[in-house]
Amino acid sequence: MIESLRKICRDLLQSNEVQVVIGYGQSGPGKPVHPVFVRRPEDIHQLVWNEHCYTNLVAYLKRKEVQSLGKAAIIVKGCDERALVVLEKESQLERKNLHVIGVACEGMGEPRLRKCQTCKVRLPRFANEVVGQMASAVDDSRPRWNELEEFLKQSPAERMAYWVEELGRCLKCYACRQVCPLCYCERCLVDKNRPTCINTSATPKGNFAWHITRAFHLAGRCVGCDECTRACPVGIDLRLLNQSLARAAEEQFNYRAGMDPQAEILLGSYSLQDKESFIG
Amino acid sequence: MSATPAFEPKIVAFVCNWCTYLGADLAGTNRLEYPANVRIIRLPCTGRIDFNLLIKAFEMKADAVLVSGCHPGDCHYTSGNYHARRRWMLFRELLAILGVDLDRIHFTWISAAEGKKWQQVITEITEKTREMGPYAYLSPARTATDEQWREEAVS
Amino acid sequence: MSRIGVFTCWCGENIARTVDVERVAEAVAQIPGVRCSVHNKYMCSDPGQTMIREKIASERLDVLVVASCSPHMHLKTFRKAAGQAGINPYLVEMSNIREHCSWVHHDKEKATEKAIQLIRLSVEKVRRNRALEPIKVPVTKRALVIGGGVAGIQAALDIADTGYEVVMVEREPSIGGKMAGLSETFPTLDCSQCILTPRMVEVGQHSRIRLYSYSEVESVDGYVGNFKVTIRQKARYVDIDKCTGCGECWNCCPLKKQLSEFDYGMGTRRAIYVPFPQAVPARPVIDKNACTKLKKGGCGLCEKKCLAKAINFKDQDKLVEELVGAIIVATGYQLYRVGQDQGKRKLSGYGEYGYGRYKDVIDSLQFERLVSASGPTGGVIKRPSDGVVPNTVVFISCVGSRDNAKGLSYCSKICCMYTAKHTMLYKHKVHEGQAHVFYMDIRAGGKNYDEFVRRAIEQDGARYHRGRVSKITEENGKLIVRGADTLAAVPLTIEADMVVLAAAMRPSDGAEELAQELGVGYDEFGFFSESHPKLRPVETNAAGVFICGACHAPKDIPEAVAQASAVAGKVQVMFGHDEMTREPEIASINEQTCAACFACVRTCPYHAIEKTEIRSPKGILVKRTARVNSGLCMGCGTCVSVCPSKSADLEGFSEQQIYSMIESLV
Amino acid sequence: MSEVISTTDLRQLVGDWLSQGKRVVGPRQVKPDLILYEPLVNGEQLLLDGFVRPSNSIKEFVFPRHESVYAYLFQGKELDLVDAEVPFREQVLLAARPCDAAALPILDPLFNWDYEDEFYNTRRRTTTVVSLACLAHDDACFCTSVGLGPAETRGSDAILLSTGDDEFVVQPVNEKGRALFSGHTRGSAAEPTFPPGPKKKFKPGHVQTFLREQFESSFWQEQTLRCLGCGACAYTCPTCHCFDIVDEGNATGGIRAKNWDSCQFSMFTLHASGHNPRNVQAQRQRQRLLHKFLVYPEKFGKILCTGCGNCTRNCPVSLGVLSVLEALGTGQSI
Repeated sequence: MIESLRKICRDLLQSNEVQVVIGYGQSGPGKPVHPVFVRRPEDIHQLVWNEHCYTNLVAYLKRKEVQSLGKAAIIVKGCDERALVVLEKESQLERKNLHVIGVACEGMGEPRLRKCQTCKVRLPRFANEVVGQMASAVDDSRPRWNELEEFLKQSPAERMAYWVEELGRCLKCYACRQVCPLCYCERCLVDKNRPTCINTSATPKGNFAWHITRAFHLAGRCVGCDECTRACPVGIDLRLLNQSLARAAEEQFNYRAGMDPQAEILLGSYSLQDKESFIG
Repeated sequence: MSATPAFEPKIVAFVCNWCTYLGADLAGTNRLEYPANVRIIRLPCTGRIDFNLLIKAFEMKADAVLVSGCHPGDCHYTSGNYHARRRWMLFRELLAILGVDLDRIHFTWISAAEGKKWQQVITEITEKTREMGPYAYLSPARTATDEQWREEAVS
Repeated sequence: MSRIGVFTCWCGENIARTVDVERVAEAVAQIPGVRCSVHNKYMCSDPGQTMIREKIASERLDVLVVASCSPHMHLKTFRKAAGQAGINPYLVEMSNIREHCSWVHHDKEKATEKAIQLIRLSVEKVRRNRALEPIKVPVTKRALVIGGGVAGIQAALDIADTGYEVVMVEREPSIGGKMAGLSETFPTLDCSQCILTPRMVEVGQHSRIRLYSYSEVESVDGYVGNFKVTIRQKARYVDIDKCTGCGECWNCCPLKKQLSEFDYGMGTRRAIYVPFPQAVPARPVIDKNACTKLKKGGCGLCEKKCLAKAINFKDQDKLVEELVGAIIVATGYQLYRVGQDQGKRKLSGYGEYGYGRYKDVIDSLQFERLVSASGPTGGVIKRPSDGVVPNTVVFISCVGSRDNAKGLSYCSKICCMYTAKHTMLYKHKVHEGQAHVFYMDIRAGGKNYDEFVRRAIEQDGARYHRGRVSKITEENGKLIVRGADTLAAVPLTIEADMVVLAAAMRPSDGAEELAQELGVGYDEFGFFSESHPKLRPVETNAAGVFICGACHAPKDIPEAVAQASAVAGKVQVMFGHDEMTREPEIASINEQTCAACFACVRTCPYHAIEKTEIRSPKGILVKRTARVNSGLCMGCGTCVSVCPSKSADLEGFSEQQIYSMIESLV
Repeated sequence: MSEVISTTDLRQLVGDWLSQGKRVVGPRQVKPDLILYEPLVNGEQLLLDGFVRPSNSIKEFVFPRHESVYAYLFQGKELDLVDAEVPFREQVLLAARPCDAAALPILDPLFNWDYEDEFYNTRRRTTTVVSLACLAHDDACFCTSVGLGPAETRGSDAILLSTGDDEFVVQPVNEKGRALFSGHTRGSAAEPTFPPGPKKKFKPGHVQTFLREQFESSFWQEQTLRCLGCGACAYTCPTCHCFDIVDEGNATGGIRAKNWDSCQFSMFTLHASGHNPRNVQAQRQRQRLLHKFLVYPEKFGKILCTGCGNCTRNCPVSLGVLSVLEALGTGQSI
């Protein structure tokens, strides 16, 4: 499989169809897998594919350093690809200027990551080509909201206590923002003063305001790649916040971000039938 | 200051200029009495009421927050309230998982003709909040690393 | 740091009764930046305003807060007063300590405390107000009317008679619309053409109306006061300037059997034709799908006969541009095509009525032509299949209307009335005939409307059956109409000679595309949306675009005409000024930080935000950004909420102002 | 002959310190897969083995991520400035890794060269650092390359060395350390296990030469392309110390606070004019190494890096100081 992936990428570089391949590399067996940018056909051996290819490489498309390299081919998993769908809807990329190589994915990590256990998009759907095949059928039946439902069994006060503890650790390093393929603002709201909407201090106020904002700015957009959670150096389970909004989007509006390229963006459209039982 | 006064809740109301603000005006014109705890922040439309404003209100020690605008179909700008409605629906989900007390954040539609409703809503919210007591947003405060959390010297 | 003046009003006893105004003024004087805090019995009175002017001068104030009544009451007053004293009007804010305080609280202590806090909010806000200048938009004093039916004609004539130029675009070869094809009109039974044709002629001859018939709006650019409209003049193959309308051409055309659109297929015309004798312009058009010359290159008889040399077989579509300041949409309606596909909308209900299958099942507009003295039968009611005068006619109302399952949920409003009219017209022409009407409800609200329906029933003997028709079949030259009379609770079968279906009114084909081009909202059926159902019934969300007639909703002639005149009034107000002044409290985008996600573009109710590109002097794309068109923005601020980076902001309710207010709530 | 303390006694001692009102900070299993230096509530929380090092560093206990330096209060039209209270609570940083402890003397001159930072100095004075010699290291560790090692005592007041037998040899480094354990140890013949450190991975001298000579090299762009510009490396680094000054408050007053900042953020060098002298990530990465290995040593005589490897472990894309420096040494791609 890796050979066919490399061949496709080599051909793309050789034909100058693309100037850079954004993929995964590894400095040796057992070493961490990390993003690589292959620009010469002879360097194509740097590409690897295994169950440690965690990074959602779509995050690089927003970086001007990467944009300046020329037209890119990007290797995506099914989950990563959903971010491409959202970005295209939000005018952040033109599909014709990007070559998408999908890779069939059996899941990442040993044991599998949480998102992989309930994944329904193991085969990329809109890629220019898809490498590999699924060894096992997609199991559609697994419930996706178990953790969330379990968490919501706690009382509001217990939940608040949990988050005060969790978000209390936040260092404001913004790794969650930087790795997110959909956080592409040129100037993040947290970096805006006059007025200061979000306190920059790593205090409870500042941290709550930041994480509420981060999560809510992804409402109806987050594709559940969980990169924010993976990147957090102090182990904050941001996945829970993202999931609560994703579930609401799905249950209230029958909307899943990045699944249907035709669907109208959730926030920014409305329906006269939207529920309002909470409004007095 | 003399003896500790009884708890008076601080209620912040974000209202649209064309329906609820005028509804509150009408309550005044009709001399409909209600508790003096509410502070109105007038915005053109519910569409302008961003969730960050609500967070800031809680940070500024609001005990309850009210968001109110035109009924569906009545928006002065035709669709601001529809956008807002969808936003709030999702925002409440996020607040719920964070354990923010949803009894502290209220959403209503109050038209320019509903001075009576304004009176009722404010009275109810004030009474309810008074019963619940002061809102300690983001509490219990973390104690383990107390020193990191030396909060604002001002209270 | 601003020099803030705070002026607290007693409003006689209205405020002072429950708010200790003097204490308020003292407390407010302590707020940083407040240079002057005074009070007056009546701030809005002459002495009050004089006090404001004097203090502005003596204390060198640069921003003001007036604490008195609702800003809806007096903000304009105080802004004007400040303006006269040399302060930008937008540097004035109000604190509502009357409606929101003194009038609704009785506890003087609490009311006074609250008043102080309310003023503090305004002080914090006004500190961050910015001087604004009203936005001036130049106005092109020409109006475009799209659609030449009765509504468009009325609007065009009203505007043109005021002295402004009008451009009218009509899709068909002649103006006149649906009304031109009607026989008589309810509730007076006066002749439709007698009313309308003189108005059509007026349009055709008006020095200030430029008529583009057989033309369509191709595209619209610009914004209120400054639209650039591209009009497609469809190839007519007749030069209407040379043509004298003598009729030689259509009299000589050998292709006689073309179905007439104007008669809804009930009559015929030639391949070169005027749709009806009173057409405006009274100039023919060649049907390129029928004409032998255009199809195969033969014939050409009309060209030879034309002494004016007006026939031009090489004619092509032409695009012309017109600059206008206002656009009036009067594109009208069409009937629900019973049992057939409705174009984009997948509705094909009522196939069981056999419309299109049985020649004698016709719709109401076809019936109008059958009754019309100028119609294909010369006003004699002859059924289409064999030309026999029908003795029994069944009229079915609500065909497609008020039916969620097969048709459209709304009421088409006029069918009850015209069905009653049809029964009367029929009875007046076929004295022995019997009209039956199947109906759901009779809706006859309107001046003399109910009386009219009663007349149909009582004087002209129409039999009304409350119930639906389930099926129509044809047996031995009769139409067997099976239905029910739900009042009598019996099934009902009528052997009819002809059936007339009161099909629902739908927006004209292409209405949605036009709405999108204009940036106007439309409902799920394709009817154009008004800006406000009560207060702005003929305006739309796109500033400078107005609507009248049945493109907005089903309506009858008087209503359409009234609306058209209302539109004309709105346009006259707009054209009464050389420039339009718009409130400057509108949105703006920080183009440096805009990430071009265009959430604002998607949510703006007024389509006032556009996508733009910033390019270097050499033309290299620097970045893409959203940009507010100040001619269109109404200042709702929805864009600010949806902008994740808050690159959008709203003057008058800016992020800085609002946050300062919240932060002063402690 | 050495002085030893058993694990049990050490945990007991933690309890004693806590009951004396001291704050005790040590490695703690915060949640599965997450070990941090955190204030301990009891001695049992102290995590002593089975891991390489916590994900954060001890710097935040002498240089917190957020610290108010003074408050301002509006009193009518007047403005009152209120000095922030200088923290004086005694604390013990227990079982700190030598690479964490060694960062403190590196930071001391920074907080004292032109202005004596009272907050930092007071915390330093009231803090006793007890380090624990490393028994394990991983691919990210490189203390030996910057002149340190697994049993380094620089910055420690005392060091604990495992005997592999549930007890630790206590080696005081100074009087403060000796006082802390006085009376709590017993004599023993047990010999501490001296673990081997990681093998040397680069030579600081080579790095400095490269930094001097290759400022404009395409190397930076090549090697740091994958950096996404977060602050995970800087915020978990024992030596990174940049901070920002912000005002936070409301209409009645507020505080002026010191908050951590990172040179990896694009906002870090953004001018008010809109110009950004470090406009691309490669320049920011270069800056980070330049500061750590050239500028800081030139100014204060010490490399601003203790080889802890946190930057590599915490980087979402596995790009740390080490990977860049290794590439610099070998000329190979990373």
